[in-house]
Amino acid sequence: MVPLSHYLALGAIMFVIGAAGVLMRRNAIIILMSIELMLNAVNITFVAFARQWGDMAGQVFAIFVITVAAAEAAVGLAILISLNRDRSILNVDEVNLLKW
Amino acid sequence: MELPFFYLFSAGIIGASLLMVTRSNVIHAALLLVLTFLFLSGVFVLAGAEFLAVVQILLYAGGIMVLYLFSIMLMNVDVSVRLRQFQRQTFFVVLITVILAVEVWVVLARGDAYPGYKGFAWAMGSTPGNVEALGAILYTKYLFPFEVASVLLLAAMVGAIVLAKRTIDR
Amino acid sequence: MIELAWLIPLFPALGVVINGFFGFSHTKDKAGHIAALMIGLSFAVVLGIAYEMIFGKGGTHTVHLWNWIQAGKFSVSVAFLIDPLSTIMLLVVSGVGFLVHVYSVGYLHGDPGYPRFFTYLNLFMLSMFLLVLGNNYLLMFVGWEGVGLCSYLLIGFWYEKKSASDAGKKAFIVNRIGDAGFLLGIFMIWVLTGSMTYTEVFHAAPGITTAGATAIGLLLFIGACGKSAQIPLYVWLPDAMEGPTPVSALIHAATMVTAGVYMVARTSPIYVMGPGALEVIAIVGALTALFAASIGLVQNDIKRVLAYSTVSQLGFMFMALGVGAFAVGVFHLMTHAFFKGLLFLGSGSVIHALHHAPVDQQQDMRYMGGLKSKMPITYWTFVIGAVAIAGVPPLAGFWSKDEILANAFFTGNYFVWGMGSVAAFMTAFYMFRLIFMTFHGEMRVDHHAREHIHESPLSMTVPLMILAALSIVGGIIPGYPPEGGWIHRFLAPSLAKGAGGAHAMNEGGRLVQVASETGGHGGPAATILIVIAILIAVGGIALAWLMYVKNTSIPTNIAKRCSGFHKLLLNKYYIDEIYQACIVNPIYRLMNSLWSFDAKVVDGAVNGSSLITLVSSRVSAAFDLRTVDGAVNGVSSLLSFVSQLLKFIQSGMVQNYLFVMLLGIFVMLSAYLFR
Amino acid sequence: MIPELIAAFLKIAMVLGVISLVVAYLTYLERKIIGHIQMRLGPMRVGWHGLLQPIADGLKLFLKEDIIPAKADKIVFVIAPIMVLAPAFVVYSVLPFDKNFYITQVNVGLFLVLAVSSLGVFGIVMAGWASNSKYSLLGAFRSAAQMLSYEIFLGFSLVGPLMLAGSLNFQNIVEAQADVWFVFYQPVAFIVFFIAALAETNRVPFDLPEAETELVAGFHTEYSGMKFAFFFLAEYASIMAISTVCISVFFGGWGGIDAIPLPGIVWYLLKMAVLIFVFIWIRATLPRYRYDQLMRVGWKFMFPLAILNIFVTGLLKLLFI
Repeated sequence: MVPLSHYLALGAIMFVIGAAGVLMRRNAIIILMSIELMLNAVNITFVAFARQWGDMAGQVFAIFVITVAAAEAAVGLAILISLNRDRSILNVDEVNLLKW
Repeated sequence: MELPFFYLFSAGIIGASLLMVTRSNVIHAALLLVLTFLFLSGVFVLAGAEFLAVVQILLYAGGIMVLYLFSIMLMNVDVSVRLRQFQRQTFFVVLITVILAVEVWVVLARGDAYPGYKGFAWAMGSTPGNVEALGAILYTKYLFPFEVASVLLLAAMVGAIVLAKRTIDR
Repeated sequence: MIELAWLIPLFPALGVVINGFFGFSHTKDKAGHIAALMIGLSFAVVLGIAYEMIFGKGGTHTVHLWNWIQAGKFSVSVAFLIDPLSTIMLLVVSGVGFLVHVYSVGYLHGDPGYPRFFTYLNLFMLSMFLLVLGNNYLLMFVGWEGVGLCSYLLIGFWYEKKSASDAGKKAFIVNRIGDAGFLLGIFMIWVLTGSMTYTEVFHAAPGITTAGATAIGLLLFIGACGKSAQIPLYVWLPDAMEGPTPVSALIHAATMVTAGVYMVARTSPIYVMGPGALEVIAIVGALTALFAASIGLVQNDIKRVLAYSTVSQLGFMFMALGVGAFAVGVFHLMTHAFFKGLLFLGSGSVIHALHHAPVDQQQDMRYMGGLKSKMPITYWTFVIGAVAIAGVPPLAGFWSKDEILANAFFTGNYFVWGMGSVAAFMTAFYMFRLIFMTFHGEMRVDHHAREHIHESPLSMTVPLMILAALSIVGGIIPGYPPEGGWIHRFLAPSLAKGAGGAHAMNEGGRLVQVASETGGHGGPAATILIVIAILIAVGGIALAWLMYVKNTSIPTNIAKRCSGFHKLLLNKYYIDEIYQACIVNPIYRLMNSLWSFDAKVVDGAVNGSSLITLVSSRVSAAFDLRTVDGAVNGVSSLLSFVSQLLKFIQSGMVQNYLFVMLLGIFVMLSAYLFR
Repeated sequence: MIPELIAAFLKIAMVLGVISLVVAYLTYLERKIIGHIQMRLGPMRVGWHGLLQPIADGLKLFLKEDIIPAKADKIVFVIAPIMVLAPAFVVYSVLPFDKNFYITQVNVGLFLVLAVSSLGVFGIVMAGWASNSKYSLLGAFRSAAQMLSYEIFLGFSLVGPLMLAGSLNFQNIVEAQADVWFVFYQPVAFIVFFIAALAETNRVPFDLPEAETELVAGFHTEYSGMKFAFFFLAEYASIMAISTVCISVFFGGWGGIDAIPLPGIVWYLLKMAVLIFVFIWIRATLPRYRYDQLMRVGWKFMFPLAILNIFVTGLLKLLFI
């Protein structure tokens, strides 16, 4: 029997790794992937709580999270592709058209 | 039997995701993320969410990550491998995140994050016929969010196509 | 019929969709007819509902459509409230709206933006219906913002004219201030009563403390000030005359600007709990009435006179609300909608006739005169409107205005009564000044345009005549006898007993209460008041006749004699200039300084830090004689360090910002751990 | 605990061994059948009628020099064949061969098969990219696009039979067909499934990713020796896997005709043999699609058809059951 705290700890660690990835990387694609990591970390807690309370709602919301992640990935990658095509940039700190 | 597997999967997740966020080659990072997701679906199985575990593989690994790989291969990533990979704030980020992780661990260890904790409602293997239960609740109580999600996906699809399409000169 | 209330906003919505999407491609010249038809249908539904409400069961009905927002305890639904107050408002809005639509078909014929105009107009009607019908404050706010938007769009309808688009922006920005107040008021209502729905709020209203009710009242009144053009937020309304004249008639005279009055009347159960707010409203209303009327005395632009007159009349309405006579305020709102709509449409008719004159002379009364014979229908209906607004019995204005003044007097607000009476006198004067300058005397119209002057087409004159008829009978039928008329009985269920609640502490309050219970003032004081009111009206008219018909040299003499005061009035007390100097320019300067600060920080703290270091090194040079070098260097390096930190604050990099967010989480979690 | 584990491992080993062997002989079978269809004899030299040919081939591949291109991404290059082979074999863990002959039973068995087989595309994309060669990359792209698209129809076509069976578990699905095979209830679904299966396994007429005339050999152009053998094995393993799914979902799995008392596994193998023969037959007969045709057929014809099938099935189920 895996205690709930293990799941939560796993989720937290994964989330923190994802957050660190978002904050420290320059490469936009890796940032996007780190966001996926964070979303999945949340899914772990959803599923764990679903099991603890015997409520399917957690799993339903995990599915919604996956849906949103799919949408996010599609749009995010499309933006990156057009960015890469027009300005051959992939590093987020070089994208500063709106600065100043 | 459950615990060793959980540790195995957790170690896989943490190791792979740590590697993922530090790779300079984006393709490697993406493949490591796939690995993370595979381990994650193992965790889902342990948590009694079989359907979700399969969805994780089918949609995330088989769908979203392929999209990532595709996009990466369409982009010109060779240059960026040789560039500086990390933000200047990386040191502080790592510091803070490590402290955060420790703090989260402390909170969890104190046990006050889940006051009503009394063990699992579902024992391993006794999960009520996952697919049926999920379907029953998804298409009744959560029908409206479900429909909204479909609209969201449509919007994302249109947006992605418009964004990624080369402008056509008329 | 009442359960069909949802049809009322549906028709304009349909019109918006049709004209909005197919206006320029399909409907084109038919756009006006479609829009007018839609409002006509709405009007028909309203008539049906009103019939049931007036002759049938009456009472309060809620038409629940769907749940709109549901979050925890907070729940708002889209539901329509039909009660006497909203019935009156509906009648006014849809009735005048319908007439204005018909009028616009003729007035805007041939304008390149014809379908756009009717799209906006229908959208406005939709928003206005929502505002009036909504059964909760949030829905009212939706309508409120909707009419604000439409007002902005319609004022700037001829957007290629810079003055028009500027006026639109001005109206929008000034209204933002009021809307912020309104929104805060709504928040306070939610906090204090735990609901947004009128019935629940008013049910909980007696439990609100006086301070709370006063705060709510004042905040809501700020909103009302913005929309209903009261001091100090009235400045947008005169400029709003840049829009097409039907818009002025519909939005800036009859409906939208009265939304504030409606809102205060609607909220009357809360206002009676906070009499302080009512005092403020009464004073502001009276000040506005007097102030705007005095500006109206010398304006030469025909529409601007009417605009200031509107501001002044709105002041009267707030005066009524402020002294606790809510029903009277709503009554004046109704009669005012009739005669002010009539006057605006009449002026539109005049402008329409003069559209061959040079642009800057079309609306200027100094270049009019003698139009009486050329456009008889316009003239006579205009005179009816003017007499009505001046307050000559038995026309509409008299009944409501007299009740306002009487209420002010009998509640002991003699000061308010005095200002109101002076304002009433001025009103009579400037209205007839307008008539004499426009229709009488010798014709001063540009020679070229003279032969083009003609009576307006039927679609414009018919609404004029209908409104004229309403201006004649619209007061006496619901308002006779004074203080005991039908409208008081009809509105009573919707409104709190003002005089009984708010002014119970005033000695005069008892009087009014007694008076209204016996069905009229009856006493000699009331009769004297009526006589005074009539004298004021006739006196104003007579003075205008004296000055602008009998001896036309008087005005110039007076202007010369009191040139300072005249100039002050002509320039509207320089309020716009004062606002410009005291509010707009400082904000510009603040923005500029913020911008330059921004630019410096962002441009890399290299410049900034070097500058600071430079300054600090100069300072340190002065200090150097007395202090050691080390301290000096310390100061400068500290400063450069601070500026380095400042630089990081605005890097434009999302990741930095996110990192700060993470720090926030870190701090919160730490606080939680080590609490 | 321990004996169970050992038993499980034995089972797994057995299934894997048998499948590897069968897969090896599948290549032999293919060459033989195509040979005969084209009026040739096929392999004849090694053993009687060339029966030992696969063994010889295998030995050759094992002993051949293993080349890794200098410009290749070595790690990914090495992992890619494993990534292709692993899903192809993992799938067998839930496939049923007889009433009591399977490795494990999972509630979401069918779904799992789809999910895991969708992972195969990674291996292909990895192989194509890691080879650092134009042909490989193009082949990988084609393959990935094709597999992603046809995976969708594959999944959708299975929804109809699933609605009839009311379960994702293979055992239940097979038992639901005890009386009538679903292929009779769901002919449209079967056709869509079969076409999608051909595309999914990169078989003729959908073998564009490996189109020799255009791309040399597609994603595995740069591979040789053992790694090449892995791709080869994976291809045939997935053919067998998809045939098993097809048999389980449309042809009643191990169930047969009651009049002929044969063990379930024999029925299963018989059906398998027929299906494999059809696969090879098609390869010998049909020409190759063009890329745009492939996509058009998929999205504009098969996809609506599959959805229509689901709709009609649901409607009929609602009306008659």
